[in-house]
Amino acid sequence: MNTLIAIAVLGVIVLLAEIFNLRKAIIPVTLAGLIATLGLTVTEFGVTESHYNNMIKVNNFTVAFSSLFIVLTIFLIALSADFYQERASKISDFVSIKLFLLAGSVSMVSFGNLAMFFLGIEVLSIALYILAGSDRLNVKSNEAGMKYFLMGSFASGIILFGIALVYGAVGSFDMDMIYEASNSATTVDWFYIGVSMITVGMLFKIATVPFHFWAPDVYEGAPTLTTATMSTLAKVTAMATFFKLNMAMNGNMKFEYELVIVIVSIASMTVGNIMALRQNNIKRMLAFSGISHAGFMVMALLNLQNATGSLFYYTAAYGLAGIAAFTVVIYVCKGKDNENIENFNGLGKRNPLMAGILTASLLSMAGIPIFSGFFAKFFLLNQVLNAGWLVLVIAGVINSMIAVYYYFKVVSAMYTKEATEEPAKVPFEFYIVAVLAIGLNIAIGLFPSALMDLF
Amino acid sequence: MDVTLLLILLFIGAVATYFSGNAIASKVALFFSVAALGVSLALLNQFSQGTDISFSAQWIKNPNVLFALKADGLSIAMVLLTTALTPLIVLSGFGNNFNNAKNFYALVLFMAFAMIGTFLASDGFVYYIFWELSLIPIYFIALIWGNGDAEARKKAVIKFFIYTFAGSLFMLAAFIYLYQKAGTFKWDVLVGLDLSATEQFWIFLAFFLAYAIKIPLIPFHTWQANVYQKAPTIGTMLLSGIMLKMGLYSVLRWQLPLAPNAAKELQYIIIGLALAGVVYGSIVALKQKDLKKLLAYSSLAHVGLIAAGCYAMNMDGLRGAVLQMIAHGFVIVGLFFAAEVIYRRYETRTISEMGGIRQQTPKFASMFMILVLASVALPGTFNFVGEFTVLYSLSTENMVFAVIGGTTIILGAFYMLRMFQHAMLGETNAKMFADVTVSEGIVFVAIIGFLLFFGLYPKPIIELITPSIQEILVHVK
Amino acid sequence: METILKEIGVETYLYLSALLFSIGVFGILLRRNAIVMFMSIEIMLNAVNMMLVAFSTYHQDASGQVFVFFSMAVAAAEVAVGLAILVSIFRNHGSVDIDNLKNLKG
Amino acid sequence: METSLVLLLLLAPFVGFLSNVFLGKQFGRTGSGVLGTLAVVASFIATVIFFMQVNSTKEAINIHLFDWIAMGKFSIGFDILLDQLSLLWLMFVTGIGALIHLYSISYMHDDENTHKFFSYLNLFVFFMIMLVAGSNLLIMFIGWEGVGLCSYLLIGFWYKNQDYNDAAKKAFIMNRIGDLGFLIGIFIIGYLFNTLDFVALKQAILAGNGTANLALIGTAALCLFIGASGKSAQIPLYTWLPDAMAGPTPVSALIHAATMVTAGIFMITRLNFLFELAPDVKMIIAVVGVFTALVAAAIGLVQNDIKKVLAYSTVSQLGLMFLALGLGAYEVAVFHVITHAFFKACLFLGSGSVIHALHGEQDMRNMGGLRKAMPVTFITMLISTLAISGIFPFAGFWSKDEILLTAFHGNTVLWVLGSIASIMTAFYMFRLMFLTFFGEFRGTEEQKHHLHESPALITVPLIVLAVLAAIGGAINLPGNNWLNHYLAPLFKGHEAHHLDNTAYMLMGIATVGALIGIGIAYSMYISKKQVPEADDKVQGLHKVLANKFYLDEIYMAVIVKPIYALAKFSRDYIEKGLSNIVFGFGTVADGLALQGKKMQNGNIGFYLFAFVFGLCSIVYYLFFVR
Repeated sequence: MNTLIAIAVLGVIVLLAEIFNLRKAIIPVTLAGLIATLGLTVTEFGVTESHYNNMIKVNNFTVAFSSLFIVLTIFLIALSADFYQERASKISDFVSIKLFLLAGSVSMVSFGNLAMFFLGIEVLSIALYILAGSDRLNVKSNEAGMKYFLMGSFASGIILFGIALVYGAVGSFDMDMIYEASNSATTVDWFYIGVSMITVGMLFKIATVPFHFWAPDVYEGAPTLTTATMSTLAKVTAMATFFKLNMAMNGNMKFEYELVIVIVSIASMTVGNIMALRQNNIKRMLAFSGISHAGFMVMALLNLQNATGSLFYYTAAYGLAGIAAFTVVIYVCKGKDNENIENFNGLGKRNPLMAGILTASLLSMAGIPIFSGFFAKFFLLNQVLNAGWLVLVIAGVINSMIAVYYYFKVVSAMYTKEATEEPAKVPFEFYIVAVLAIGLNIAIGLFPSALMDLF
Repeated sequence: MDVTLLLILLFIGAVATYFSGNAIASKVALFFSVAALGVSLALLNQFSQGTDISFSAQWIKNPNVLFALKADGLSIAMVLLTTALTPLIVLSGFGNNFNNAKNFYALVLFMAFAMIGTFLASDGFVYYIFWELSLIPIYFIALIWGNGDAEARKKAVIKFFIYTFAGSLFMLAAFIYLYQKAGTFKWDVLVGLDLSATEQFWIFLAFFLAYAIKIPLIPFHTWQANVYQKAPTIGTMLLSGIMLKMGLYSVLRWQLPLAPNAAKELQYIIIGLALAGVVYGSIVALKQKDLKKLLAYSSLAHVGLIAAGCYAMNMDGLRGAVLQMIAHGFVIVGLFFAAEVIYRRYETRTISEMGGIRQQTPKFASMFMILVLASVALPGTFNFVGEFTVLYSLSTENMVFAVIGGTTIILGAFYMLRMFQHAMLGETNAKMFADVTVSEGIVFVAIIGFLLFFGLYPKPIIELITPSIQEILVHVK
Repeated sequence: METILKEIGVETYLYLSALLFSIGVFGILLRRNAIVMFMSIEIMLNAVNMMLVAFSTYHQDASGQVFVFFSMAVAAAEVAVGLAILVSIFRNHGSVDIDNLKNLKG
Repeated sequence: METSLVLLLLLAPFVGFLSNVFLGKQFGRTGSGVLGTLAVVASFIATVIFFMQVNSTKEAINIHLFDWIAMGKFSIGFDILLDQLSLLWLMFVTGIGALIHLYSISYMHDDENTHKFFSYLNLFVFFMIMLVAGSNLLIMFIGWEGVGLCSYLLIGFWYKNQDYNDAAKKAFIMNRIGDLGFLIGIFIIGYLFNTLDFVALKQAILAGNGTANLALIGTAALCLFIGASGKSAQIPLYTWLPDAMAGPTPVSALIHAATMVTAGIFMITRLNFLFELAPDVKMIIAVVGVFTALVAAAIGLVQNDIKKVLAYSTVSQLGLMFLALGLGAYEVAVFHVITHAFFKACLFLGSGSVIHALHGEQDMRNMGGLRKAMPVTFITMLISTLAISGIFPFAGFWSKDEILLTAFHGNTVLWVLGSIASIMTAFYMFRLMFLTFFGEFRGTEEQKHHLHESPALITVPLIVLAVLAAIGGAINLPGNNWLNHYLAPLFKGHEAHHLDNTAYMLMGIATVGALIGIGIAYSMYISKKQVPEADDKVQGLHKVLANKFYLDEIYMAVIVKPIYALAKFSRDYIEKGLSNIVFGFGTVADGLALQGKKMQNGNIGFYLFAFVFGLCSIVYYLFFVR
């Protein structure tokens, strides 16, 4: 609870700083504030309480995921100073929007009431619409914002409809009530229709097939930092929320529902990976890769009782690798009019450290051991097999090998092609963010228990 | 002192090499690889005195993963193969001038680190991690420092990577399945599992895919020749000398004890496949124009025979396979190095562009000749001991196997002598061929000395590996 | 209110709002003018709002009505953002036909 | 004491090899030759000492050096067995070896790689000792392969000539075909008896252990015979031996006449107890032997290369020895091996002397009339030729006669064929003599100018060998039968033939046959002064013979070419095909990606449609199916 307040206050402070002409201080203050908030959040670990009439519930799940979101946001905001250099006058807007986005994320994982959930998801989404279209003069950014907005609000409508149906069936927005209703035999069919519609809405938010079409276009068009936000923070948030929703609403999941999840998972992995093969724009490629990761993540739903740790681990691994990768992408594609893989040619010689970090993060996404991405996949597959879905394990395995191809396409471009231009100077904070992110990624790879045993 | 020391040493070595700078990287790498050899010999000494040098600690609680390294005779033999070859491989690079040498040698040491981990791990998950980990360095070594057209190389290397990765993923799936049954990845527990015939069948197949690609057996070998050709010679040595053995070792350590009944059921098919590889590899090798490719196919033939020995699943087969793994490791490293020595002087790997070298450098010619003879398993070389034992074991299974496998001694002589004739003999070549340098000479002499010594006195190695093979056979029977 | 609801039956509200919702969906699917699509989304949201109110009455529970406020506020914010994006698109493209937005593909 | 003497016997040539390899250049050409010779002489002396000892004690010496390979059910030691058989063999291996080394000092003096030649030669002796003295099949196999290697190295000694290299390669590979048979035989024996040791094996067989499976034993015997036929150049694996004449002549004398090629006979004699259990295989051996004798003799009739004639003669004589083996007369075969070693070594060295004098000329059509210029060579070669033709009282007469006698008692057809072969032998050997030493010199003027007798280093070995060829038959004269008695412990009660009327009659027939052969040769080459025609003019049967029954061509067409074709096909098509299958997965995925890109068309309308479609299908599936 305190987390949410702290973040919101921080957002307001940032806006106020603009008024008092303290632009330079914005990012340091925000970072300090976020780190403090992170500390605050972590201290809440182990506490289970609810606030405001059960609107907000704090437990280990909430704390863990909130901490992850805050960490990701710290990285994203650290990158902002350089990224928004040319529009420094609006830095407070960008930072505060990100902070509110974070607030939305936190409320999404700590909701105890569907109203809170709805508010959270809308805060997150609207912030993203703005960020996606924030490069006003860029046609691509416009298009991305429009596409995301249209489809996102459509999905919001669907979710809202679902919420209404659930409310109609249960007579309350409170998650405890809903949980009871989901376990009772007398619940009317609307309830399940409502649940399904919420599910569809969430599947859209995490970009799974067939609700994934927006992702590549929006990722490509949006400013790269926004893409980074979408692909890490937003996706992870949506996934965590989806998982929590299912825990509450699908106490005894039907086989058919599981089957839908399985099919969506397989389809997402396959489509995401296969489509990524032919991409030349790295942001699009990462978008499709994100789709396939979404396919992996929804596997967690098949083992709701045990998979929390695995899901958290997966999201952390994926988020950190994504941050590291996007840091390098932002650095490399700065000042370029596209994000094609050719821009990465010769990076291994131009800037070995950045190349190494991108390599490591791509390897992590590809699921090569010692990087946490491998453990993440392994833990999830383990849970899935525990739940008895051998077919999904095999599909996951096959997809992992397809994925290697496009990740390694970038890697080999960095190391075998000749560079076409002089290396640009890397801003100091980029190094820190990239090294920290990939370092954390490897660290949780070496000590998976640190995250796995939280739940 | 336990085996972790070895891993730590090599890891530190890799890091130190990376930070040492390009100028002295090769020497630092050599220092650490020799140190690793020393440590492994010390460990061998401790082991033979009966000290327990294994290591085990809880790593991940959920799922239950132990960081367990078990050193039995078989593992130690394979570790020694790795630590003995690594200094030679590093030394063989002294004649090359690599860009970014620090990265290169760091990767080499890292690869040795990963391979040693693979040989030692007695927890399936840890084993898998090391197994995969060893792929990364070789990918970069081949990709960045390889030769030939960059696009073709990229294609070959990525194919290699995805192919082997694909195979191992199925192994991972099998491990996960076993974990669901056993609640642990520990070798002792997994091999004690009571699996139904169907389960064994699928687990066997999953493992088989991983190993058949790694070893490689036909028809899963198509990555091999191209990668061997395109990788820098040091990479090829690592691949052919040690990495192939990972697959063969794993057959013994994991596949057979885990799914013995399935292995028995499929035994004839797989031995057939392996032996087909022997014949096929030899025949394809006959008409290769590229020296490294020829050696690659010869390797295919030899490992086919080793694999056949593994799947013969009796004492002689397993023991012979291990002996032959070690022998082949040394001889193939030597042969690839010979190819490299020629390349350094003539800048060609095409056999028809060589010839007439013998007159110019009788020393090199003699050493090359001995290696060729060892690779065709002339009695007196270590390779003969292995090949004889394997063929004998095959003959006790089925005489036809021994006959088919035995064709290697004919066909092997055919392509190797043919290669030697055209590469080394004939009218004196007009191009100067500088005599072998000291560092080159050391590599050759060490390899040849090893092969000849253990060819006559293989007893220490046989005694080292026998108890652990007996233990494996207990689970297989 | 209560009596009316009882007389008409909550299902009827349900059908009506489902119908409205579908109209919104079809509007979005079939129209190419961004403004009209916005309006269709509004129709969807309002359909839901109506349903929420109906259920609120049906359950004799105020929270449904409160939720409507939330949803209206959110809808307003959404439209504000949407229109802002639309304006910049109109500046760049000179039209608000979404068929013009096909640069990002493949 | 015994062990160190054995080590001396075994290692002296090896030390010679090592020092010649590493220090040969420093010793100079003569020095390295002397060193090599001394090494073999040392072995010879050790052999003689052992020979004396064993001859008097009648006890075999068995020495365990160290454990070598441990197999699952038995272990193989590095053991040396010096019994009557191996010592006999060692006697002439080291003895003749020493003579040939001596000869080579002069013969190879002008070669630039003399030290290498001697190191190879020493190595050969070392491996030959190992082959002979090994106490189990695997040690024998070391020697077996080792001599093959040395043969390869020495045939290709002049490695600048790729034809020679081809010949060397061919020899090695042909031998390896036999070696595979040998190995399989070893496997079966190991499988059946769980030992490879000769003594243990013999005991097991005599005790009847493991002899139940006669079919398998027969297979083993057959496989071993295949091995023997590879090494000893029998049909169908003999074609390498004539090509092996590419090597320097001392090599041909030592390896391809006197010692290595008799290894097959040694092996079968060694394992006689095993072959006794397989009468069918023995029959095969006899038939193969006699046919080899016949075919090789027939080809030898028309060869013009002096060394090729001798080579075919060697093949033919080896065939006769196999005939004896096949008929169970092991000691007779051994007898012929020894006499053959004497006269054939002498013949080869003599031909070497001729070639040396003619500066490398090997074609007999370009020789003639050398009798006067090279008297010692002529006399010694004449003695040996008489011996090989089986003229009384030279060594060959006794040994060949015993073979024919055995054949007569065994199977008349074999006897007839063997006799024909031996008549042909007499013919082509005298053809060789007449063409080389009689008539007018047909070479160039320059050659004629330089004609000279060879130096003492060459003639002394010739004389020694000629003497042995003349009187060597004494070791097993009918009635005395020293050899038979000496070898008796090895064989299961085998009676020597008594000199009865049949025996005298057969001797007579053989002598008459030999004289007929000589007579024909005389009439053709002395009376009519014929000189063989140029190669392209020969026709009919003659042409077939001159082309060695086209056997090389047949092998080329039936085996080598198809293998090459298969190799090419595999390389160009199968490899690519397999590779494409793997790439095929990639191509399919790539194609799908291309199609998928079309679906990702940037149209929001379509995206929304897909969204709604997904929604509807999920809801429909969950609630309306069933």
